Amino acid sequence: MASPTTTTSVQQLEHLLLRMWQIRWFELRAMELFEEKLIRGSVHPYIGMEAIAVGACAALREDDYITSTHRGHGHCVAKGLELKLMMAEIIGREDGYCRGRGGSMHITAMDRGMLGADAIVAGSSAIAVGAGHGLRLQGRDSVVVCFFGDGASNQGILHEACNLAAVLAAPVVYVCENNEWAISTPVTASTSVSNIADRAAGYGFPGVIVDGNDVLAMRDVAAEAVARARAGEGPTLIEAKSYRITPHSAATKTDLRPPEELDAWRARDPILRFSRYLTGEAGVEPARLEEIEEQARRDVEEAVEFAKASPRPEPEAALEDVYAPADWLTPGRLA
Amino acid sequence: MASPTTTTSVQQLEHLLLRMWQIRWFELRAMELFEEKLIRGSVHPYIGMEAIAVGACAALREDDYITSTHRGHGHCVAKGLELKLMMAEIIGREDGYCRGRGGSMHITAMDRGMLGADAIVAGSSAIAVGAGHGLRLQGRDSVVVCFFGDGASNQGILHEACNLAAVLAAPVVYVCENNEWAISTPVTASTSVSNIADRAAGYGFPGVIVDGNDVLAMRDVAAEAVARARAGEGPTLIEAKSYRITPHSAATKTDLRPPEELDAWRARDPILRFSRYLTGEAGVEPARLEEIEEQARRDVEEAVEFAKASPRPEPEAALEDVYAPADWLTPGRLA
Amino acid sequence: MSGVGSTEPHKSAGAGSAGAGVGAVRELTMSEALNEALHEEMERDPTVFVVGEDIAAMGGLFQVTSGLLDRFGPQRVIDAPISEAAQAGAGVGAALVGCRPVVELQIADFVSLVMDQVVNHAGKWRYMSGGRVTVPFVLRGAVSSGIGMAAQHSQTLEAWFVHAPGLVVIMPSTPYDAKGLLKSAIRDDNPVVFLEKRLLYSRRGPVPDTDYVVPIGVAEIKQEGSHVTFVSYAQGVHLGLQAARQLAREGIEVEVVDLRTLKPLDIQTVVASVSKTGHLVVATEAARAGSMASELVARVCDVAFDALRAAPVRVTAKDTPMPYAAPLERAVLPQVEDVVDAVNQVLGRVPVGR
Amino acid sequence: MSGVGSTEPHKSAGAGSAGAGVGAVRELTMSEALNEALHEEMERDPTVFVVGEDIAAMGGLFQVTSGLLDRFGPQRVIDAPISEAAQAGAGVGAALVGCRPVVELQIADFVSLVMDQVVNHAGKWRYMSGGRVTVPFVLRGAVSSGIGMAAQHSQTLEAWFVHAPGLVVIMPSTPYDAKGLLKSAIRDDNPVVFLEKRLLYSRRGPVPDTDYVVPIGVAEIKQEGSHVTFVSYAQGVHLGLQAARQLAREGIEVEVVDLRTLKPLDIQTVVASVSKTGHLVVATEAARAGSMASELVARVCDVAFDALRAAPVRVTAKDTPMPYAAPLERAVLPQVEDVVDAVNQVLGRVPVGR
Ligand SMILES: Cc1ncc(C[n+]2csc(CCOP(=O)(O)OP(=O)(O)O)c2C)c(N)n1
Ligand SMILES: Cc1ncc(C[n+]2csc(CCOP(=O)(O)OP(=O)(O)O)c2C)c(N)n1
Ligand SMILES: [Mg+2]
Ligand SMILES: [Mg+2]
Repeated sequence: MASPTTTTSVQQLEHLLLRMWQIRWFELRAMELFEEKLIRGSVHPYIGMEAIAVGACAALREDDYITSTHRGHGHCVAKGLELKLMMAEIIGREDGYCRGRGGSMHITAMDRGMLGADAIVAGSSAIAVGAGHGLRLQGRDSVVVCFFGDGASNQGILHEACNLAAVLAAPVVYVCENNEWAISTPVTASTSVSNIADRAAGYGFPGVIVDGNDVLAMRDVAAEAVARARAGEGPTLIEAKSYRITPHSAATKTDLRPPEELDAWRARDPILRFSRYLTGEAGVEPARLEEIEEQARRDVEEAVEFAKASPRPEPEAALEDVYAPADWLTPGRLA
Repeated sequence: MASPTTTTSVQQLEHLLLRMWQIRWFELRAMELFEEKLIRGSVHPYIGMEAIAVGACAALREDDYITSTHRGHGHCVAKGLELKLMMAEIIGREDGYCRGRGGSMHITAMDRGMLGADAIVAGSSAIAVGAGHGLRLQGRDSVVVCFFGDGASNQGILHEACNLAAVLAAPVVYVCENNEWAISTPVTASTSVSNIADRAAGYGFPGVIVDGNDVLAMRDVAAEAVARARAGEGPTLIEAKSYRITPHSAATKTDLRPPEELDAWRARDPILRFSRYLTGEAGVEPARLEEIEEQARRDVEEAVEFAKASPRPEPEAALEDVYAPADWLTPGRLA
Repeated sequence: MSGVGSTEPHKSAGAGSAGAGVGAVRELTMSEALNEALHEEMERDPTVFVVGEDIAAMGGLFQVTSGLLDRFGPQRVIDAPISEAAQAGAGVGAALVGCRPVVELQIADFVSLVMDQVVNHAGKWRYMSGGRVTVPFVLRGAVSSGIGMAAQHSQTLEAWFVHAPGLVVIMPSTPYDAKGLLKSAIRDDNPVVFLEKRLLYSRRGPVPDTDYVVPIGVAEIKQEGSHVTFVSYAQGVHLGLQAARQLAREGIEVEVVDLRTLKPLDIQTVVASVSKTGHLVVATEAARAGSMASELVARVCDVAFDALRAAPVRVTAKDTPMPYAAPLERAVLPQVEDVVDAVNQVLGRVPVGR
Repeated sequence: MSGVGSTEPHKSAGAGSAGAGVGAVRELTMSEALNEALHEEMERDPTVFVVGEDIAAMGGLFQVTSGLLDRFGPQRVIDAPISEAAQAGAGVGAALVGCRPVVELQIADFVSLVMDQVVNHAGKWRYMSGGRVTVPFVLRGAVSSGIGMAAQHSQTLEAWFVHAPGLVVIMPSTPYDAKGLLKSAIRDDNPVVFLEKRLLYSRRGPVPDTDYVVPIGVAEIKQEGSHVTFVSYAQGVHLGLQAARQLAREGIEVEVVDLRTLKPLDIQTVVASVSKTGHLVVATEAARAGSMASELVARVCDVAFDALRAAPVRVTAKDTPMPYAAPLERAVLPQVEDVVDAVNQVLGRVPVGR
């Protein structure tokens, strides 16, 4: 466990833990809701990877942005989205962030700097560049963090986006969540290089490897990359080595990963490790940790209650919001 | 000028020169034919880059393959395609390689191992991988060389193709023709790394820089890469540093390149350099060189005559060859 | 003809079988039928190979490639990196040198990533070469609407390929057709886009264990009827058959034409039916504007306008991205009731209050 | 109405101008008109920026972005690396945070590389967010058929976008419309695909120097007529106007409707015309199957089937990739004669021998 390089109050540390627990409980409840058929389609749990999003977002300001993936709940929680509105979204209710239109894979919350989750693998990598450039054009010094997976690293648009971000020196930080697998395909089989971070050299910007199960280490490398981006020095690629402890998705019943591998990573559980650090070096009372976990659990439970009480969308509303308001939408003007 | 590392007969050296002159004259005549409106659309001359294709193809067997680009005539000549059939194609006649259907940007000649020129920048980079893999599946040990430009190096599919080629250890050699410009855009503005060859490290295969105006050096690095590919050791990326002496295309009248830059590269003309080597170190008579140039000129002239005498396609034939023969094409069976 | 979701195998086999007679007929799911087709074709022809995401060890997200890795090894059953364009491009390259690649897109929406390789390359290479090369390439993908996968995993995009010269486009509705058509697609020397409706994967139907093929470009009348011609494909056929059952109770006989192949289009079968019934309803699960439904209306107008006794009616998805929540998704996708309404409308049985 | 290739500016301006009255009217080429639109909009709104290949120093392959770099600098006039998907994606991202990006595709065929970013992202982001975001994004591209650029540089692919929910699709036929529509497109809060026919870039027409806009979703009758309704857009409009002149000599009056916007479709104007003439010819330079021509036939059948006195006729490109040689390309693309034939056919003046 890395020690914080910046002075960090106990309160701040506890907040990181809270976020990690919120993600953990959110995902556990979401998997249950999927089994209960309250969630349709799929749910891709972030369990085991909580330190990446929480660490990275701890390095961000409120007016910074992120883009996210199919496995996006963790990013949302880490960026400070409201659990209630998230939960309502993923069970398809009107009070959800997207009024139930988007579901688990498409949560968007501009007011919290969440540009959107994207179910197209690597699909948001160029969106991040444009957002970064667009913010700068408007005189803002916000930074955009783009999360993507090891599997996504072989997608063409990521290459294009990295190169474009580099030549524009766009304020973007790429965070590759290398959890070793893309559904059933191990990163060693899909990816022609041992460390995805090494590809950064091909774009002329720094590539950094970090223990993705160490929330403080993650926060520190992110902070450096964010500072670089904000200063106009261009992108950084952070490769966070981690693992997903749960299956690819709640809908995917086959899991081909060796049980020993899973066990080994369970032992490196980022929440356990951080908890150990907190009760050890940081001197936090164990009881306090239990309180934090309990609070997270309550927060998630409240979110579930809120979501369940939220109304289902009316079928007629399906035709709304295809287009933004425009002259040519004047009723009666067009068939 | 590199000295040949493999023993090379004078005849072989002279053949390289002949090919280079054939390309040069072919392109000069093509530009004229464009002005005469015998060629439609566009023509992208390979002038100044002759050593790349001729060097690379000198390392190939007849049963090896290449894929090519919008700037493809040089690759075709180097791979041993017939000038007559090429010329007939680019002026749109029935005797052309593609019966006038393809034109300058789409010459294909499977019997000469030319898989096809591609007007989509970087478009053939994955085709090369599949061809290589497909040949191997059929028990053949042929190799596929994929030519592409500096501009193409930022295209997503190239990234995907390089990674796929690497994980399959496909028998592919990537030859990046870095002629410093993509139409009006300098490589320094479009590409986030100084040497495109450096990107090979991101795929775990060798990246080699070579003087693309030195035909023997080009042949040597290609030979090594081809041997590697043939041995099942996977792809290589060769970055050939060169320059195009003529404008982007016969149709592009604007040329924003600094005249001094052009002059400097004219002085490094690959044909002049190789000629100097031949009359110097290799001890070939100057008169012999003139003969070779003259022969190339005659070959091209004959190709022009042949092409002009070839019939124009009949309009009715436009509907042919959309599909390969199939049951369901039986006349009368379908509307 | 047989009922909802099944086709009389011997009839279809008779119409287009390349095999010798009919063997044992089992009830298979569509994914099992497709899997059998792949096993048989890979056995028959060593140049056939499959590439896609999670298709090897896992056997595909929907088990269509199950068992292939063990039988044919990793050179012919390739778990590809997530890079759909390169997979498609590699397919084109392999086809050019004489292989018969089958590329699987996990979800059909990802066609948006391969349009260049499929349309600008696979579909054109032959024509651009003056007929000197062939591109025997198959692209398969699962159309995943109807189960809450939301906007980026629920599109039905066959119309894009129908609009692209040089391609064959197939969308089967039954296990029998799926197997026979996939075998035809693999054997065909042209690039084929083969779209499979995910909700149909688990649907069972009779499939003989013989080496039959279903011919490309031949529609099948899945149910005869004299009052209205209903034309669709894939899931739409089942909507039609269900609607037909409901309407039959009211004495309305719907003829259900299953296109099976969208391009080339078997317009003769469609027109023969319209000439008989004088009324046309076409259906697709795709968004309405620019859909195959529109194309069908235009094609029928071309050759049988005078046979139409009323305006043809299109039953389609709404022109919206696919929403996630169930009531919304249901409202966007065409339902059996919509087909019933359309039939009533075209027959003038209800006010055309649209 | 005025003649071939020109529109009476004050009429259109009157119909949809946001500016104050009509200023001086110059004869500009379409590329000059588009260039003016970009200059004016970038001046008006500092969040507008342009990105594309060779658009800065070179001013674009067809000079549409000429002079912008000098005036607005490299942060707003970006010579992008050759990576169309990233350019489009960057456009979406910039739009999400409040900019109004205009992305130029050098050749419209490269839409095949950006379908995912445009269809799965630009067109859906708003809907997927429950209406909480807007994506004011413009994608421009040059349709390059007719000049021997062959199969990969000659497609007319608007139908793909018409089929994609959430997009606006525009194809202007005159310099006047081009300028006014591009300004509308930039100001609109929705993603717009704006396709420009390359052969029209050099065509001149009157353009006022005022800050006018042409409204999205409003077709224009470019020529009135009572016998046949001809509906098209972009180059097709000029084919129609030329055919109309020929036919006028034989006493046939063709009403030429220029859609200008393909989505949303101004079906009212089309139907009003068809109701008057009873005869419909639709034209597009796109390949026939799944084209906008098919969509138009289906839409008219929906609402005005009974007004049709004969089968509507589609004039389109052939369903082939575009060949290079001149006689072949001419045979594949629709010509004025084809429109004349179609009009004769729909009027029953020649045997329907197709
Ligand atoms: C373009 C695209 N291809 C394929 C998929 C199907 N898919 C969803 S998640 C996934 C694996 C992604 O792996 P990775 O990027 O490592 O992320 P992880 O799931 O491991 O977090 C795949 C193949 C998709 N959604 N988008
Ligand atoms: C996908 C795609 N984008 C853009 C173009 C237009 N275009 C043709 S050649 C060219 C420049 C290519 O540069 P480079 O790869 O360096 O090759 P060079 O022309 O220098 O040989 C461009 C942008 C194209 N044909 N295809
Ligand atoms: Mg992963
Ligand atoms: Mg170049």
